[in-house]
Amino acid sequence: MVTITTVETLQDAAANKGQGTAFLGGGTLLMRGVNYGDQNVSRIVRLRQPESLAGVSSEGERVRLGACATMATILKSADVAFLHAVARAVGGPAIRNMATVGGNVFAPHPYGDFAVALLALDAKLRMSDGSELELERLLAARETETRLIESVSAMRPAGDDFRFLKVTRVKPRGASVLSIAAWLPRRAGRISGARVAFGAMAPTPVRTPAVEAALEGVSLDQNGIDRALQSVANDLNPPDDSLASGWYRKEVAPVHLKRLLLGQGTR
Amino acid sequence: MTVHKGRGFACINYPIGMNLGGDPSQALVHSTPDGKFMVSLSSIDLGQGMKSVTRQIAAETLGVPVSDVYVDTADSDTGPHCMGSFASRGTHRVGNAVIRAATEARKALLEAAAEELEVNASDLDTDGQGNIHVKGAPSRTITVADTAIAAQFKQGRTLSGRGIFLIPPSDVDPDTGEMTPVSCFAHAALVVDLEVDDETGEVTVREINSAYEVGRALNPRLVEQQLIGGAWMGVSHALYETTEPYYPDRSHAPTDFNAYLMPGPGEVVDHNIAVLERPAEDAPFGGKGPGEMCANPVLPAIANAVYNAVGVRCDTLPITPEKVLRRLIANGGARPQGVR
Amino acid sequence: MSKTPVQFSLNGSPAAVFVDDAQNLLDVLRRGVGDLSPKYGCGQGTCGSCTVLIDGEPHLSCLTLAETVEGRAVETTNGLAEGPQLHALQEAFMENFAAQCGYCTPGMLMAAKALLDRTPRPSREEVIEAISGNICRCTGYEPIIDAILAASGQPTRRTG
Amino acid sequence: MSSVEFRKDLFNDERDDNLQEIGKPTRRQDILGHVTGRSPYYDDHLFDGLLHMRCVRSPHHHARIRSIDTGMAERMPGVIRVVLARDVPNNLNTLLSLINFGKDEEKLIQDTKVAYIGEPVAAIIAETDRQARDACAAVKVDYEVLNHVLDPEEALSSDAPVVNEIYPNNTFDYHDLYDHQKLRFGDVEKGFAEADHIVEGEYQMSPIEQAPIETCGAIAAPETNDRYVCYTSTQALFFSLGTTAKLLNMASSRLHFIGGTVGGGFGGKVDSIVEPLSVLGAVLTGRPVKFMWDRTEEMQVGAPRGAERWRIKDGVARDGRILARAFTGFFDAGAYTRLSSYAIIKCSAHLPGPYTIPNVASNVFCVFTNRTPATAMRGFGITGVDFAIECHMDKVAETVGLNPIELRILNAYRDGDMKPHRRLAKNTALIECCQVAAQKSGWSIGADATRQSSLLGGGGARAEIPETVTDSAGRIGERRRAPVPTAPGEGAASKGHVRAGTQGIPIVAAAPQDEDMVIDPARTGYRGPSSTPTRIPDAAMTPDHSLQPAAAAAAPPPASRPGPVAPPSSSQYQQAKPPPPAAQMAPEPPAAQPPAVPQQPASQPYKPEKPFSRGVNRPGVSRFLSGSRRR
Repeated sequence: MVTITTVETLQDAAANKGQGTAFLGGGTLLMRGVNYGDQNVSRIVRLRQPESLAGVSSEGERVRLGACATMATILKSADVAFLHAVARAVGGPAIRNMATVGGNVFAPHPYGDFAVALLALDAKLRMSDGSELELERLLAARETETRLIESVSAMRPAGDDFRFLKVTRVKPRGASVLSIAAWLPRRAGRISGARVAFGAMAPTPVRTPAVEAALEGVSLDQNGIDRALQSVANDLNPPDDSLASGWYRKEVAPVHLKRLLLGQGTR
Repeated sequence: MTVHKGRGFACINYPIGMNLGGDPSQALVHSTPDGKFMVSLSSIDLGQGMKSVTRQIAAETLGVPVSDVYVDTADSDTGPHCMGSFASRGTHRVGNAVIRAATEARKALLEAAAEELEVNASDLDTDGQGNIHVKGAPSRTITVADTAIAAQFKQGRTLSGRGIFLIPPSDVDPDTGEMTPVSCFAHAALVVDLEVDDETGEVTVREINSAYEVGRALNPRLVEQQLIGGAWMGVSHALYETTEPYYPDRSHAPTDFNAYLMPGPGEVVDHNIAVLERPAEDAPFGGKGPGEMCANPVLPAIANAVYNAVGVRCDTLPITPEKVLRRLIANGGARPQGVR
Repeated sequence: MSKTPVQFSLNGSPAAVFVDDAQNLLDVLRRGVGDLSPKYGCGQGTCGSCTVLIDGEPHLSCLTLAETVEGRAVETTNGLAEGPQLHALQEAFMENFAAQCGYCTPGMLMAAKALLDRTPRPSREEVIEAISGNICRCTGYEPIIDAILAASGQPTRRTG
Repeated sequence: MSSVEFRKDLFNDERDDNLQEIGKPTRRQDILGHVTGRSPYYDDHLFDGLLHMRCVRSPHHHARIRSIDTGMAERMPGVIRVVLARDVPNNLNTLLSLINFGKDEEKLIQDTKVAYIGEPVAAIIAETDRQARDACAAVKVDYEVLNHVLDPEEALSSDAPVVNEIYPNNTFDYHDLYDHQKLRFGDVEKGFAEADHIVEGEYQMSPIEQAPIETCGAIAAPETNDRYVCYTSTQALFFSLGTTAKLLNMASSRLHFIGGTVGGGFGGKVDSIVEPLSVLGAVLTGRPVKFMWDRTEEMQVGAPRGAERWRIKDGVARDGRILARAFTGFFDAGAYTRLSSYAIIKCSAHLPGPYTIPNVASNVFCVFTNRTPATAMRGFGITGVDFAIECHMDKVAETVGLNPIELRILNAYRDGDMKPHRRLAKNTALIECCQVAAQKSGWSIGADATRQSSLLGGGGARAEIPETVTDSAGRIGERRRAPVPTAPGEGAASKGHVRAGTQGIPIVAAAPQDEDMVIDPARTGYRGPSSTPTRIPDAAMTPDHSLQPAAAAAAPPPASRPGPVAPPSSSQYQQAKPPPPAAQMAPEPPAAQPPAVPQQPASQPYKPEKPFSRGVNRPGVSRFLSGSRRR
């Protein structure tokens, strides 16, 4: 049996967290579990006014997304146009009206494509206890995280410095075979400080340090990216699932990274 | 990235009706006092259009407009026995039972009209518009409604009919496999055009050109529904679907539609269909059931087209990008087999 | 088990119902209110047959905690027609043979209504995107796409 | 954008196209209900006090049940009743017992041994679905895990674990005699010996889910007249009613089943699991009980289209004629028979596909493995082997260097040809479909292939039943003692012969019981088979590859006995005139000839020695078909 606790603030919600308690974001994952009798959830804590944490705003070179902002919220905000392709890659329209930024960070494999983009954009999380936390650190230990996310701040990339692709079997929308987000700041045509993240290639979205290192100082052409493509396999050890085997994911990851970096698109 | 075009062909036939017979279906038809007809069945409409096609069959047989006929089905207290909706038996078995029931009801209808018009029933015909007239004398006429009223309230007749259709069970010889399976066959042939991405193994079906022989298209739009939707399912079976992606290993079994894959609305394949109609003697108005066979030729045609495109024989379904890619690597790359 | 009162607008009329803990909106609409038009297909948010509009936007009622619709406006297929006057989408689905078993149809209609309410003359791609969360196992989607385009007054294979 | 054209020009002399209602694009009777959301599917019937049923399911492929502890579950909130195997009055069934095919072997609820992941071991009835789920999670089952087998060919090995104790050899028993279904026509070994090429291939289809958007389910409730009503998603109302009556040991007259408006089926709603369980729930609680599969159950517990593995061996002449074809097939039935045994019978009759091949043999096995039982799906028994056959045809075409479409036309069956199950082909149209598909796609075929017709060139020698080599390999249980090859003819201790022309009595439809039910033939729109070939008017043509001699020679050598049907001569086939434009083709008068009915050979009609109903526990008509149970 599941009980519902409705609270006014995120801090109240965090205070209510504990064994068997889950926080209701968009509900797309939690309610599914509830419907199917998930015995790990006996209490749902929800905010009476989740809209209060759904803001999208600019903060200098960064943008701030409320944890309860939905994918649809993102799509309505011109401030974050660079994230529109990412938000549109999540679910169908109904899911996008429900799924939240905060929930996506906790979405299990193979979901969580929005978090892949956030990871590439150097996202920092403001937590319910007021602390700041790098997304990368939370992802590394999200199974045991008890705090809630209040908002996410991510870099606003310049020009076409940000690239995202999601490979699905089903078109136009499906779960990820893999997704790739790349933030490729350039100086005089050379990449400097690239961040490249993959989704559905590990239990959580992950960065690929070897790829990032191999992209340092190169130009975005076939020769320039060659070493990065060869590095993909070193960074990733993807799992098998019903969509694709780890072997396949590993085999095509460089192909899709190449297409992303060279702007060749997906099929 | 190189995208290779491929073209493949396959043709099939499909047996109509439950193999080996022994699968009866019954129908009852009766009129309301105002000359409308109810068809009572226990057959199931699971989307294939059972209610609609039996309605047209009943109207045609009775000689009345389809708008004057309704089909009530699948209440075991009122609908007589039917084996069920499977094995492409619905149109064939149930359709034949409805013809028999409606024929008996028509005979009662014409006899009642004959009494009103003071002629022999054999001299009467229906116009399909709700009227009965003397053959060759269209002015000597009575409406079906007036006939029904007269039958009910003046003559004391029912305008009703019973029908059953059964192919008795056949044996199978254990040593030779001799048997009398089914009664007629539907046919199909099709050409698939597709593209294979030789870096990812992804297959994209671009076009299907097909010929389906369905006996008779009892309702051309229902046939079209089946053929378009069925070919979609064929593409889905060929490239996507399985409950066990690593068969015979049971791991990673999908439990939802995110993991159990089927083509989405963004993958609609242009499908140009020619419908051929070679009526079968024992089928209702010659119509064979098109519902089951329509997916079958798509699977091998896609496999054959993939081979044509990149020289990879994928003899294991579904033809996933992974299987194509593994074989491409084993072959040392794509080996296009030539333009067809 | 406690019961929570929830009031919302259903197809323009006020609805009030007591919901069980953690009951989803689909179950409340069907069993609590008696609006049977949204369908259960998965309870996972992966099929779209339970799609309803909440404040004009498509939502999956099976994944919506019922008490979160307090004070909001819910629309279902049951409210599409105005009296005997069918919605243009309903007419177009009939005309285009866009249903076979009919089970996904209410969800498809609501996804399509959300689109046409915002975008009266959508492109084919926009139609595809709008129904991308709804699964149809019978039709192969093309008749549904055609019907939605037809409902928006645009030519389809048959009309154009 | 798709398109549909109706080729009314083809076979037009066999049809009357001026019917009143048939052939009209009438709207569906159910469409208004569909678009208004008012079509009454089974779950759209509301009941006060509805209870919900859920199952406790095996987490193991194969395990012995040591004990089931339901104590905690029974005390949980909302739980009304725990249902165990002992609550099922007649807890052993096989789906096809309704047509007396196969042995009872599957329990509705298991209590001794589970044989697949998801097999039910208990059911909980509670006030809400969630309460039932919570109680299911609280049932403790002590399992002794057993070795399992998942590959059908491994399951045939002598040391494989026994999946299904009623069939201890892991194979369905065919006719109380063999562990597979045989088909024998001619002598494939002879055909292989005469062939210029041997083409072999192996094909595999994995399990496929029917995936109707409405999951399987039923709601049962007591009626006031001591009966039970059951609203159901079944594809087969009386199948489900009869199965329920049998499992619950209840007169079928006490059951009132209502359905008929179903949210997709595709074969997945025949198995009649939810109906007996929901009715049992209503019997045990006296209240309305719903048992609805969730999507996970639909996908992993609901029976799929089973996996099939096929091996095909063809002997091919260098001109492309297929002289012999042998099949070895394995249907992965999963843990219980459901409909797999029957799919194999249907499939065997379908072989070798729509082609006339003088020597055909097949062995098809219904194998039990520790996976979800398989059942029917759209294309039942045919989809898998058609994939194999048509992939194989392309390999043959490549081997002999023929256009794949021409190869099909060359080998296509035609009116009057004898099929390997020993019945004549009629009303065929494969060739015309090939021609039209080629034409629509712009794939050129030779002039000779364009000239062929399903109406011509069949029969004659092609109507003959050849002398046939048989064997008795693969008797039931043989494989448990020592390995036996699975391919037809291999490993046979002795070969037998069935002489040429041997044929039993074809079964025809039962005559209408009353002449009033016989429709006036003039009103059926059927004009009978034409003697004039239909023509594809403007088929793409390329230089002639000269199929003629090949096709004519494809006929098996004439037997000493004349064929049963007077067919068009083969010279007619070779000398077919160029196609006249269809529009100018004068319609033939309705053919007066009766449909081709094979005459019996002069000798005694052949009766199969071992009838189909052998291997059945209760021979005769099923007691459940009659509507009331006879004791």
